[in-house]
Amino acid sequence: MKVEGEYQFDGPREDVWELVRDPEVLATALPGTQSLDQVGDNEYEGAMNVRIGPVGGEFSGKVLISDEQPPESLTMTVEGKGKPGFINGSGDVNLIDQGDGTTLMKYEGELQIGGRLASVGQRLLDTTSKSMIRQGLDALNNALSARMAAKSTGEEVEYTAPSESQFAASVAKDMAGEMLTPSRIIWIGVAAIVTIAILAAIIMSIGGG
Amino acid sequence: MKPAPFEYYAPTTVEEALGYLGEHGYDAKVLAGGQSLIPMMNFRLAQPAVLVDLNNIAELDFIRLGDDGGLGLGAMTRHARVERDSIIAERTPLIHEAMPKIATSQIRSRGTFGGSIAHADPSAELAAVSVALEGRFRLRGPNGERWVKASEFFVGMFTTLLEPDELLVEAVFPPFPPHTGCALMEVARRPHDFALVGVTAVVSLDGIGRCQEARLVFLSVGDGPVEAHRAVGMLKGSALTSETIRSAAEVAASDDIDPGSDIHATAEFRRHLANVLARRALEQAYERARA
Amino acid sequence: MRNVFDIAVTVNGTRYDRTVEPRLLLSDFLRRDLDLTGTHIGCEHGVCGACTILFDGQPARSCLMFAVQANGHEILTVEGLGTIDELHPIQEAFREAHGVQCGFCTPGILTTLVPFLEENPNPDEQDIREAISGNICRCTGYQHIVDAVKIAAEKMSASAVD
Amino acid sequence: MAKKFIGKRIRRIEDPRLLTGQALFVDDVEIPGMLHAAFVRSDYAHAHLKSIDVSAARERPGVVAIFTAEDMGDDWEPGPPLVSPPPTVKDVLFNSRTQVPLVKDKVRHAGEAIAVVIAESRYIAEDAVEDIYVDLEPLEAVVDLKKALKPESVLVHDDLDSNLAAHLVQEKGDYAAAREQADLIVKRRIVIDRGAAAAMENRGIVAHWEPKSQHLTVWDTTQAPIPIRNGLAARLGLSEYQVRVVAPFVGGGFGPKMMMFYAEEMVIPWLSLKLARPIKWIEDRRENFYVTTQEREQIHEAEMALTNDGRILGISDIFLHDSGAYDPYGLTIPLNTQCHAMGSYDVPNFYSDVKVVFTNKMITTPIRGAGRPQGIYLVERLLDLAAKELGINPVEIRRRNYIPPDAFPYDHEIIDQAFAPLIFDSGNYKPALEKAADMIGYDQFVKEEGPCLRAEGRHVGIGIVSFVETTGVGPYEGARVTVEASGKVNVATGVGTQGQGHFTSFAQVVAEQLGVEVSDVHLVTGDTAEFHWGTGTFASRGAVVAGNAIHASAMAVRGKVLKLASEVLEAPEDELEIENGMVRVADIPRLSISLGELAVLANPLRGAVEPGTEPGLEATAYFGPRYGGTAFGTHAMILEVDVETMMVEIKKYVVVEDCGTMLNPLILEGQIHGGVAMGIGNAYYEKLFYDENGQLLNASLADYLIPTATEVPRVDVGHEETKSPLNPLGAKGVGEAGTIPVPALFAQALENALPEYDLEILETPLSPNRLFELLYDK
Repeated sequence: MKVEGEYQFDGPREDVWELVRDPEVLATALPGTQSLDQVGDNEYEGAMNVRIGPVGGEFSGKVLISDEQPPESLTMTVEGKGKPGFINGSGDVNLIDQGDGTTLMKYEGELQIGGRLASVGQRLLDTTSKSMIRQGLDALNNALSARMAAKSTGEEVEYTAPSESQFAASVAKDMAGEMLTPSRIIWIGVAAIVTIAILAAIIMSIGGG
Repeated sequence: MKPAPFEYYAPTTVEEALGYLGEHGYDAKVLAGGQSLIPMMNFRLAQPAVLVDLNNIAELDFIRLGDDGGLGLGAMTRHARVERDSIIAERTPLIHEAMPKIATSQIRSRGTFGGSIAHADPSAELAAVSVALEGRFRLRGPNGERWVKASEFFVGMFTTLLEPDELLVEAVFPPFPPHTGCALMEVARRPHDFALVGVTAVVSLDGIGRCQEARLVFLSVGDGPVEAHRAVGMLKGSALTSETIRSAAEVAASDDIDPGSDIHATAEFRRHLANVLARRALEQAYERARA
Repeated sequence: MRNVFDIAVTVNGTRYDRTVEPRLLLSDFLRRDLDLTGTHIGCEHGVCGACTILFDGQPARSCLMFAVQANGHEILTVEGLGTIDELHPIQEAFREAHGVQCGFCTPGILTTLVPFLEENPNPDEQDIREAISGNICRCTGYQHIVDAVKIAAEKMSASAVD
Repeated sequence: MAKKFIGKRIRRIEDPRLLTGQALFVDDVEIPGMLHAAFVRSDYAHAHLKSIDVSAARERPGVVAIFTAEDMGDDWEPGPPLVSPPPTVKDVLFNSRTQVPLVKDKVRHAGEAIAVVIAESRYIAEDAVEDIYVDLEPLEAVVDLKKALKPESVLVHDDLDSNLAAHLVQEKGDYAAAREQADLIVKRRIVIDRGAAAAMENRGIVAHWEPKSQHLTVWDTTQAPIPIRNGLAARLGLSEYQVRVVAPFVGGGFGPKMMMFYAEEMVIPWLSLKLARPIKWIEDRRENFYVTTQEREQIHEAEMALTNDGRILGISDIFLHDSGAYDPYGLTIPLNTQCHAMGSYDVPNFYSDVKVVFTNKMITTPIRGAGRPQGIYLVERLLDLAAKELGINPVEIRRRNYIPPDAFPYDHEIIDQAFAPLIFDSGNYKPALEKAADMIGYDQFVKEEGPCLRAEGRHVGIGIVSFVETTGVGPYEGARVTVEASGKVNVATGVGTQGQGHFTSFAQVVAEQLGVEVSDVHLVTGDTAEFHWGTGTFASRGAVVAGNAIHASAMAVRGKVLKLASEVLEAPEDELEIENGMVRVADIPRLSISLGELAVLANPLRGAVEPGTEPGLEATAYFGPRYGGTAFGTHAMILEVDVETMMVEIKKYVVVEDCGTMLNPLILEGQIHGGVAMGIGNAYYEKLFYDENGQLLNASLADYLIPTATEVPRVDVGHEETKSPLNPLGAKGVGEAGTIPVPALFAQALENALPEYDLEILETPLSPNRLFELLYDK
């Protein structure tokens, strides 16, 4: 499955890059992350309890960042495995300085999804990954704004762990910046591009109310 | 394809159910009709540790007329009952028309109104219909009740504003204003399949036959019901000529939605269908509003 | 936590008292615990219709219910319709019109049809096709089933007049 | 003499049991102490198996045993090739690679079995499957047929040089020369994709080894119980008499239940011996999509050479056939495709080159049609395109090219799926065409109705195509017919039955000879304890081959009945007649004796049976045709397209079939209806989606779209009867006739409905999405 798109950030490229490459946030930003350990310079291993509505499962996996060209581009490789199946993929993220204080992110990835996820989850896979990436990036953009605002006023933004529905609601409603500290939301930015599609993958196509 | 083990509770009151939900939080899933949840459990894609079965809560099974002439449906009212209810057919014809499009008769005899809404499948007719009819949902939690508009309830794939310790207990719909018409159109591979695209249109006319209010809500083109705000903006205040309708449908398909691709339909085909269906649905709703 | 439940279910007029694990699907309960193997399992995700039974008179997928949920309810399976020596009029009509080939989907179609014909004593072809569209048959192409339903409707309304 | 039973619309004998839930299917078998199996299956299509950790699963309460390939020790061996040796065609290449019971080193398709869990219930077994950790190192998957044959492709079987499973060229005449003389060459690429049989009953097997009696009983959803028994005995080191295989009522076959041996068929009986317990495995629907065989995937580069007046001079077809991960079924499907690529037509020059390709997908074996729909699709499509270019009416171009009725038997000079010469035994194609055209109202539609509806802006189209179906191939079937002391007749035959009405149509054959009521004939099929010679139910051969064996046995018994009655009644045999269970001297009604009394006399308790004679009124006989009879017919349809939504409605459907002697038109029409429904699936609904990694994307009935009652139209069936000279009944098979021509017909009708789009349909199955792309040039 191909994942690609672009997104406009309301901030300079260096700030976006900093946000995208802040590794410590990976473990705590997204509800369900159980552990995340740095196992190499640019390699992380972790476990995540992924849940969308009634559907879910525990995934363990690896994220590898490579071909880093700060503040322009990087490549991510993700391997995830759980009872519902597996997801492997890699993606390129490019940040383009728009020259007007904004940054265009272009992302392009190829996902390989297998097992139960692939065999019964087709109906909603693309839609979900699309909208979750968009939501994630919206959230990231809000975080960026919050961070930039904090920089100028010198005030920290209070963090309260959101519930899943609040999280979904907030990203949907462009409120993420109010609830997540900027640093904690970055996982969404990085992972949204590739890993969040795991979430998408767990959706299935059966039933009717 | 056998489900994984779970703890099972079958409360007989909402209060009791809320107790179990409060106790188990995210580990618990509510079992309403089960016609979406149980297949997921059989595939072992869903493995809830706890099931709280609402099927023995009689107080959630009702259809009632509100003081304002609107309608209230208990969350555990089964589709089969809604389908056959003459008050619904008369007062909210859109809900009546949606019923046969929800899966098959065998599913409808178990599936529930509230279950379908709380499940928040992007292809669910009742989600789109609820938004189109300006429905509101009554949620009950440990701290009492709250009301949420349908248009704000659905926040993502299978995700709503319901907290894990809350229950959807009722859906209410305001009375249908005069000179109002509605339509629900779908394209599905087989009639009972999830629609490739569906749309529901509601049009209200003013005294001189212009469009006073309109709503156009799609299903299967996003991660929940998708309202076509731009298209509706073009309709309001206009005379609904076939040209107006045509261009609104085009805008709806091109600007208001961002559909995904799957094995049955590409995003491009979905946009095409959205355009066709929006046009047809608006035409029919307009026709009915004039009648 | 209790991991087994005592249930009392009336199936085809007979009351059964059994102890079940909550995850036991109603379809497996009927087949395995009650040895009523006429209810067939075709997909276990609610699409094929082979496992359709009547739950308090309404057609339902027995693969999409847990046995524990049947506690205190009435179920009718194909075994409760007619016997080999005395077929139910719908069964008789299926035989007459060759509505059966491999017979695997048949029980679910018969149970679906019982309440349908009660509600629609004179269905037309389109009504019939819609009524059985939640049941997949791979052998017959449905035509002889449709014919059978027409015959059954005639038979049943004739006997109702008598 | 007019037939009393054969050809009559007789209600089925087996129905009451099926209608009341009293018929035994494999999953209904319940044995005390029975254990349940679930398989650990690969999520990857192509991967090295590095390790398996079953320790957690072993700890789970209720788990009895877990086996991997390693645990099978020396008993691990791949399945036998089903059809061997390869055909004796010049320069044929065939690399036999057969499926394995459990993966040992390398996974070759998604869903392949890696380990098996035996537990007290299927629920627990599935819990334990999730406890097992399999370390797989994924490899690039071979999916695309063309890429698979490129030198740089990774290999499905590492010991081969390429992914080429087989290569076979068949020729007739000189196509190259014909091409030179042609006025018109129509050349196209034609793509046919995969579908599933999706019988409503999934596969299943119950194996019960009884150590005390040293006897293995296996209930199996197979279409071929006897070969399964013979194979199991050989694999397990048992005598064939120690193994009984029962195929009870089977919930639809359609081909894939003929595969031998599925991994589970090898593993479950072995485990029953190993554990000395009865074991049940029932495939679930998801497994059915992954590991029950599939069919149809081919890519053709085909061309037809014609004269200006629409006469076919020759056909050339170079094609790839997807074998999937293994090729146990040999060349049956591609041979069938070759044999049907000339359709009903007198094609003097033919060239067909097939390369069979290994891929990382499920094995392909015949599904209802078995390569024939592809061949018919090709020839009918090319003919349609030629007709368009030449301005000839589709009906007329077919008339001009049919093999003429006086040309039968017609030798195609190539070999068929059974490696016998492809000879069409008999045929008379025009009457079927004319009748179909008449029934659908072809001329009227083209002249009046069509233009009228089109003027209203409706997109309606008509189509008409012809087909042939080679049926009833050998080698042989047998049957034993016995008149019992009650006067009732018992028949035992080896073929299994999956809904074809054998209990009734075979009873009709017997009743015809023995003058008993159909309901007095009791048939046993598919139980090796009852009859253990034969092959199976496939290739539309049940009625033809087993039917004729039963006919022969019944004739022999009739001979015995008449001989004995002649002695008892003291009347010459030629003055005797059998009716209503009595043998009578013609014209002297009082002089008669019942079959039951004769049966008692034939099996005396005292006295002696004369030397050289046999006791009882019983006979066993076999029938093996030299080659199969060829059924044929014409289908026609009218459809309407909504060009905005791409929804297609079939408004009218007509079939005129000719399968020789009809045994029971009621049953026959049911076969046709069901076949058409599956064909409609093949045309517009049913496609298995594999992604580029070999992942199956629609392994559920929600996403694999089987037509329901609202998609399948009423099918009007007309009959012609050109008897086959190859067997005494004059019968030909009909099991696949409904399915074969539907995609070709659908394509023609769709093009006809959309003249303004200049549409060319060269693929099947289509879908609304695909039609949208074709119409709007996406």
